[in-house]
Amino acid sequence: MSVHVQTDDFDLGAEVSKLSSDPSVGAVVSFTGIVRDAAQSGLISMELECYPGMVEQALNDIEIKARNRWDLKASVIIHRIGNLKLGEQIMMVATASPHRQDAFEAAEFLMDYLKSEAPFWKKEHFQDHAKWVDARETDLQSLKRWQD
Amino acid sequence: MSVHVQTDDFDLGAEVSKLSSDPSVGAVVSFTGIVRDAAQSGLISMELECYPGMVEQALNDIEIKARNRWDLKASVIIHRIGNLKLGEQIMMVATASPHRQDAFEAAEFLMDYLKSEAPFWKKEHFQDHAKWVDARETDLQSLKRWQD
Amino acid sequence: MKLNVLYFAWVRERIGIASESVETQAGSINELIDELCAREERYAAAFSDRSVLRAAIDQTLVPFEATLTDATEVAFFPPMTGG
Amino acid sequence: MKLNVLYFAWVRERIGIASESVETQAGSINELIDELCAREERYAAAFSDRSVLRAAIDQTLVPFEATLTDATEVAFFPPMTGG
Repeated sequence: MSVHVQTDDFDLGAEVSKLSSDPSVGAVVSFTGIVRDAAQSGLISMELECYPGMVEQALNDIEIKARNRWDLKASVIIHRIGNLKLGEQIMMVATASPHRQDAFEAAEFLMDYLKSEAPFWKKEHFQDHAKWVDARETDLQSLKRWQD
Repeated sequence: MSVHVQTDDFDLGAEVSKLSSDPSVGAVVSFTGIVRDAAQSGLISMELECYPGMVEQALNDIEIKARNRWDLKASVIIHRIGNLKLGEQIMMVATASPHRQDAFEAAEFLMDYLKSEAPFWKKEHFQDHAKWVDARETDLQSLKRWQD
Repeated sequence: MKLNVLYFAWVRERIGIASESVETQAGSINELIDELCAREERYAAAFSDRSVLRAAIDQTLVPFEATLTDATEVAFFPPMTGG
Repeated sequence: MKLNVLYFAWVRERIGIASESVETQAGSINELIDELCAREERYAAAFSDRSVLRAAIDQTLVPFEATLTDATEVAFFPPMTGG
């Protein structure tokens, strides 16, 4: 179990390798978030801001919740901050379990909590303007499915 | 979209990088299957056999089904055959989409179909005996959720 | 009709060969299995419980009732365990 | 009571500073916002719609009714958009 908030890029393959050292691990699921330009709107970069004192604790809490709920042998959350260009990796989560269903569900759970409860904010930079990304109602909906 | 059946190992990080070249891709989900010894039963290696003429077509069909159902910009399935030691990577799938929910669901769908419809068979090798892995009823259950 | 018949995993091990050419008049997968079982004990052993077997005609999964018309390749194997 | 008050994202941009020390007798987050809004237009602008804001006391998310007893750090920010 580890969480990292950093400006540096990360190596997905190396992180997943680290998670599979336990001989009972048969399944690793990873999610990678990438700076995208979905609407072909000329996005140049994405600025990632966090609340430094709060963010590690928030990510640790989310990871502990996942670990209490699924059979995880290892997991990792890495989230970058700073100015990231189109196509750069923003963040990753990965979950390792003996069972693929546990690995999948825990990864989705981590992402849903991270989207709505970890103190990060995104600002999109275009050629001639910049815009804070709005939180999405669908992300809150997604979170609710774990709370029944 | 690509499928590969090979004896060689693969590089998860490199495969995921390839999938994210489209600027609208914001989410990549990967699953990696690893030779595991869940029951601490002294497993040494896993032998992977396939039906060579059928397997590529079966994997292609599964990938097309996923692409018809979710907004995927790219995907890859790599499955190894031959004799793999404890801890080695067996296979991976990865899905790239503008939306994380599409990437997650498509990856789970690919895995469920691959488990039950792609012609691979696993044989576990121990110190003094070997045993073909039985298909699991839960894998069939998992597949059914996509068929309503 | 001449068929190329393939065996995989423990079906292959029990029958002792990976493939063979079979001259048959069987109309369906089930009839082909009946013919094979009548040949030798090792076939009867491999096919003793059809519920734990799967079959493909020309590389497409089929039920055991499927007819063999125009078939050139038939394969028998246990349920898949990939992934 | 002396509080360290932090602002993030567009809240920080509208108020124009990332943090400040605030001397206050406010009993709750809501009362603290009332005090800040009474100070200057830029605060009133930042806090004009409380439904689009979140608050944390000592690095834990809280509702705006939360009391400030024993608080040392209060943060205001828009809904999170990580991931």
